[in-house]
Amino acid sequence: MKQERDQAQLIEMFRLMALARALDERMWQLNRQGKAPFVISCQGHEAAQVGAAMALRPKQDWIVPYYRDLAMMLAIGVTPREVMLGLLAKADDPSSGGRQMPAHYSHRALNIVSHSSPTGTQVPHAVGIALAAQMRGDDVVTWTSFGEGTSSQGDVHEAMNLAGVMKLPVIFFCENNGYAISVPQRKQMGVENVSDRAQGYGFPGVTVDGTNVLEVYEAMTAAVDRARQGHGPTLIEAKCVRLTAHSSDDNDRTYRSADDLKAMKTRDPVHSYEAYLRSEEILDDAKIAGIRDEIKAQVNDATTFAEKAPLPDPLTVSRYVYAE
Amino acid sequence: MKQERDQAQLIEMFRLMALARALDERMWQLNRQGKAPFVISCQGHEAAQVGAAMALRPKQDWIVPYYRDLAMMLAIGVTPREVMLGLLAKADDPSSGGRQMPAHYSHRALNIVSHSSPTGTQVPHAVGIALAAQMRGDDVVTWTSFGEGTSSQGDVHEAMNLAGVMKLPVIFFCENNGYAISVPQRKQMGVENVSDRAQGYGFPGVTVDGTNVLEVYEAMTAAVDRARQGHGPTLIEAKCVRLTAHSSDDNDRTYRSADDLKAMKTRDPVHSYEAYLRSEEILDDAKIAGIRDEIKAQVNDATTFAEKAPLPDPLTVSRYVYAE
Amino acid sequence: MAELNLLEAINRALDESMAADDRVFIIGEDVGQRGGVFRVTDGLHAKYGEKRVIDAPLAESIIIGSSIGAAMYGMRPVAEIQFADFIFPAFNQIISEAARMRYRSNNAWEVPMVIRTPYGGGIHGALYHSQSIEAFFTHIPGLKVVAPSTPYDAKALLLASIADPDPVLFLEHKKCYRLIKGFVPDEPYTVPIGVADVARTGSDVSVITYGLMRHYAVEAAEMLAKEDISVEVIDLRTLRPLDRETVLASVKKTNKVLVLYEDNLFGGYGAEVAAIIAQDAFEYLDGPVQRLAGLDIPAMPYSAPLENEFLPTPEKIADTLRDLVQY
Amino acid sequence: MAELNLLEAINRALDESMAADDRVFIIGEDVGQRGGVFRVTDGLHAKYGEKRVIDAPLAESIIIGSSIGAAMYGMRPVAEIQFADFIFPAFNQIISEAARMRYRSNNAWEVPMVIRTPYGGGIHGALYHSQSIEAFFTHIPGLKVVAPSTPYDAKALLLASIADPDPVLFLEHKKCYRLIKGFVPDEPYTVPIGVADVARTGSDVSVITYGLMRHYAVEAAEMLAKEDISVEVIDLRTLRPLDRETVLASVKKTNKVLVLYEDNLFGGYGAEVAAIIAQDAFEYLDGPVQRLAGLDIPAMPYSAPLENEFLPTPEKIADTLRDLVQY
Ligand SMILES: Cc1ncc(C[n+]2csc(CCOP(=O)(O)OP(=O)(O)O)c2C)c(N)n1
Ligand SMILES: Cc1ncc(C[n+]2csc(CCOP(=O)(O)OP(=O)(O)O)c2C)c(N)n1
Ligand SMILES: [Mg+2]
Ligand SMILES: [Mg+2]
Repeated sequence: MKQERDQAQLIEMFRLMALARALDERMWQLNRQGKAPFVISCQGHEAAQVGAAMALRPKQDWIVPYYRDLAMMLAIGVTPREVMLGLLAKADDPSSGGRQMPAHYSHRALNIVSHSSPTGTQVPHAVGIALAAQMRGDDVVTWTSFGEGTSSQGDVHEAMNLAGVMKLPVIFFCENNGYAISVPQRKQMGVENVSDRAQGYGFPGVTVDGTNVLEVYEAMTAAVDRARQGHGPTLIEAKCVRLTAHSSDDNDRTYRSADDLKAMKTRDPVHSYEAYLRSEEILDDAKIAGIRDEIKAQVNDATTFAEKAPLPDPLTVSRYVYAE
Repeated sequence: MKQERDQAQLIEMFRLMALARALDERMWQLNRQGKAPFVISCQGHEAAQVGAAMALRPKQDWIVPYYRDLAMMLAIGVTPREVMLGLLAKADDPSSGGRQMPAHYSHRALNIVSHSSPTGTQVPHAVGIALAAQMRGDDVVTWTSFGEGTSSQGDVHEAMNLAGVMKLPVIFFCENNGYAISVPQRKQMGVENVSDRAQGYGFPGVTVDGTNVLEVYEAMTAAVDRARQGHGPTLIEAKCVRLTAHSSDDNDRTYRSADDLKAMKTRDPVHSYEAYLRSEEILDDAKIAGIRDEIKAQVNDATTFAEKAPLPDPLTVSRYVYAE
Repeated sequence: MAELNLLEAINRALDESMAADDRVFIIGEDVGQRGGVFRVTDGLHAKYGEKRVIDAPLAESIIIGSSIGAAMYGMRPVAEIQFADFIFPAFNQIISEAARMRYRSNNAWEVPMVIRTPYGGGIHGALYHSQSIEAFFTHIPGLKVVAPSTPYDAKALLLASIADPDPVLFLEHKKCYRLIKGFVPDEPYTVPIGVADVARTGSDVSVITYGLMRHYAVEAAEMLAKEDISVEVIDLRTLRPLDRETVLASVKKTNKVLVLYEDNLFGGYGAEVAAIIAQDAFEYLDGPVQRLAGLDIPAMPYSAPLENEFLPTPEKIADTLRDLVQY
Repeated sequence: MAELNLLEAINRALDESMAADDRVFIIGEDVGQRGGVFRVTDGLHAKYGEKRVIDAPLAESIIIGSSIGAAMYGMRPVAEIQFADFIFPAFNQIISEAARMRYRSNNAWEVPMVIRTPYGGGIHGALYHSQSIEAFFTHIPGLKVVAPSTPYDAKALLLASIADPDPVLFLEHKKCYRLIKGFVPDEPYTVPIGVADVARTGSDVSVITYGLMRHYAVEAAEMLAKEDISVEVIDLRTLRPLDRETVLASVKKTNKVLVLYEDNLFGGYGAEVAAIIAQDAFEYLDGPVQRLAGLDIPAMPYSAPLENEFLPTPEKIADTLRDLVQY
């Protein structure tokens, strides 16, 4: 990406966001059809993730994500087919061969690190990866993400503290959607901004509008530069919205009012970015229809492909406990 | 304490600091004589602890200490005899009946809570005590202490975060002596002041000279008032010096230069407070000699008493695993 | 007398405890307005308010650590860990602190608290929403561990756990939550901690088990009854303290025993039960102390064909028992 | 060939590994200039510098968590936990992350790291500097657990652990550190992970043990030799994977067995060993599968009269064996 905001780039960002949204919506369809027992969404986080991804170098930088990072995965190079293999827990799912729940992403070839369900455990891993890269003198930036709820975990504190001591090339990316399942932010922390924590570790913390892809991209670019120059970590807090229930196992009507839900929809990052690109005359109806058609085909293809793919062989259940 | 800095109070502070120092020095003697296998010191922390204690109400407020808090214990009402019973692991040791290592203080009647060896675990307990007091509407402030090294533990983060959310009447008191055993502060954190963390939790953080008993007392008084008025926690960081090795098992010559050790001695809080009281003409040679004589008698009495006291009965080893 | 499922019986016990004793409070993730992700605390937030049904930040160590402090102050916290798999961040607080407090203070302090948590597999929860955790905690002197398998036992044992002066880990099998129904008296009744239940009387072989496996064992026993094999099923209900007498009495009667659990086999809780039998009932044994348990893989996978491999099934149990009887 | 104590043998292995492979680094509390509180890493900071011998902040979860990340990147971290008692803040990282990484990623990722930690009692360490922790970790598929008791084994097994592609918990008995000395070859030699050692050959009864208890068992065996009782002592050396063959062969030969460990009896690692014997060697047993272990109290107290009660002693071991032989 030479020229920072060239049109192709701006359109590519839109495509990725729209693709993530479409794929995510398809997952819910499959869930309602009884084909996918579990779905957890990126809806409302697309701008934050795509904005972040655009500042990273796929296959060179390391990605230590969490379960909402579908748009990040696509932006780094995971294909819709691979995503769908994971959703349907098929043998060729690159994340885990169907062993983990959907959205527990991993992709070795893309330096996307396997994460688990216990929240926050990935953040220390990212710090260790950054430490290793620093030791080896490699030009690698490590990016790790987590929700604002997860920022309450001790692991996140310990990780940021060590990163601050050693000035590690790591970016802590907090996707703050205001809820940890049903628990609103005011019950999670005594502050407005998670980014306020950074100064307690000796590195910058910044809060950005996570529904604005360009704002996120800018903050990320600065953080990546900092890391690359050896100046250490940055904490970026992207204020997002969670447009769905926590997961397909949740019913957010029990704790969010209809008004709240409605208000949130006005902050839909895909809609607002589309509107922005139209107003800048970068996209118009025809171009958008073209992109959407292409996306639809991709999503259809991924779905069919994954549905046809084989399930894991039960005889493999005991493999890879240890190196073989 | 009606009149904040009346002379009697100022002298009492001195007496407590000097008593703690004398008792602590006696412990090392006993260690060298082979009578006390383990000693861990408060030397260099006396002003911080006594300044803090003076702002608390013994038996009403709750104390959740750590192993360096000998001076705090004495100020709250633990007797030198009780301390020595603990050092020599005698049956009547109020902390644990000789079950725990020395300096693992506990005194039920004084609301001094039992703590363990794993660092930082006490801090969540303090938060829970403050939560309970808040639920019950009791006029109770909870004070908990820990070293700056321990501030790196996840538990400390989680505790401060919850206290911030619920505006609990708790004071986090960090005794920063610049070392975690051999590890200097610069390898522990990327910041100068642990107190910088507080703003990330939504309550005030203040750093004071922990070798200045009056400065500590003042900060503590403000924090206690805040807590009592329902405004929530305060983090106080008292910059102390550690005048001894970490413990009798340590040899700090392996990691502190002779110059460092010498420089540190110039910040001895007992010496500087004595000098202050002399310069204010509150104490003179005669008065000091009187106090020191009294202290010496107390320390001798405590030593003899504890040496004569019985060891635990081996038959009790299996008692109190559960309620009996 | 009402027919309730396991989840409802637990909800009743919480409600009754809170109504009877204002020192009892609930703390956990999503326990408030949401009523818990399984809805075990449903209605309690509305009834008792957010000061007694506390939505905690997402941080297990402070959920347990603050409960310890509150218990020492005199409260009766009931902490919920949303899934047993997520108890490990609080491991240090539970074993180093809650379980050792009375002993280390020579009886000066106590920690009367309950930790409730859903555990166990078979609900497509994958590696991190299916685990059994009892082996870690039953090894800890100072802790009690309760694992009821029926609504009747669950209600009474939760009331007993909340009343207990020591910390109790209360394990709720999540597959049983809605699957297992039973009559629960309206009038007060008790099931003491530390007493096993003879879930089914038999004479040819004993099965020592608990949790979901109790139900699978009873199913297997019913199959085998048709083949004239008489199986005794012991549901331990409390895992620590273990009711050694009931276990040994059953083995001494049948002379053959299967220890059955769903956790990984190696080093699982059933190893202790088997070891006790092998030492204390040695003379009565007419066959090896047999064990059947979950696979020795890190945890239950998500994909159905893999998931189905993990757990003992009533069929596998029956097969094992058949072999054992013929030994 | 040099006579070294256990601590020196471990120091040698660390030094040789670091010299041979620049991916190996050490991280822990006070491991740097201080050389560790027991001085196990003595000299390495001076030799390899602070980038390869990292003094970490006082926070066990990040020591392990960052080592996991570094291992995934391709490094070979050797993390030190200062006392085994302080490993619990890192419990979640070890069991949920390190041990499950290969399985959950279907072999895409691996975590080749070693966690070294001093454990065990008898050194006036009280409740929190004396614990045995192997029961928790040997229950975890995906983890290997090694517990050598001699300098010879310690050096070779630490080298093997660092070379192993999976996470290894390496347990060092702190009472053995300076107490146990032995010849350690200068030339390369190996002791594979997963192979037990017949520490003493005998025919009347087998003792299955490890760590400090191996030495106590040998002492007891020597006492009993004078009474014409022939004791075989098996030192497991590796606790997971367990060398079942060696254990079962010994039991099948002597027909009597004592499982000996210093951790709390109930739910300890020896329970699994006993359970395996009771199932797989049942037909060969001429007596109960006997266990002798630490008391079931929260941990070893500090005061000498209490501390002395906790551990099995050579005398108690000999008494138990005498009874067993006469059974
Ligand atoms: C250690 C742990 N505790 C509890 C859970 C259950 N849980 C899963 S997601 C979640 C909320 C996460 O909230 P946040 O970090 O804000 O991320 P978001 O889902 O809002 O993006 C909880 C409580 C878990 N997965 N791990
Ligand atoms: C969880 C845990 N890890 C390690 C230790 C070993 N240890 C005891 S004290 C200490 C250093 C504490 O430093 P700090 O918190 O600064 O307190 P100070 O001793 O300086 O007052 C360490 C590492 C421990 N007790 N607990
Ligand atoms: Mg959130
Ligand atoms: Mg310090």
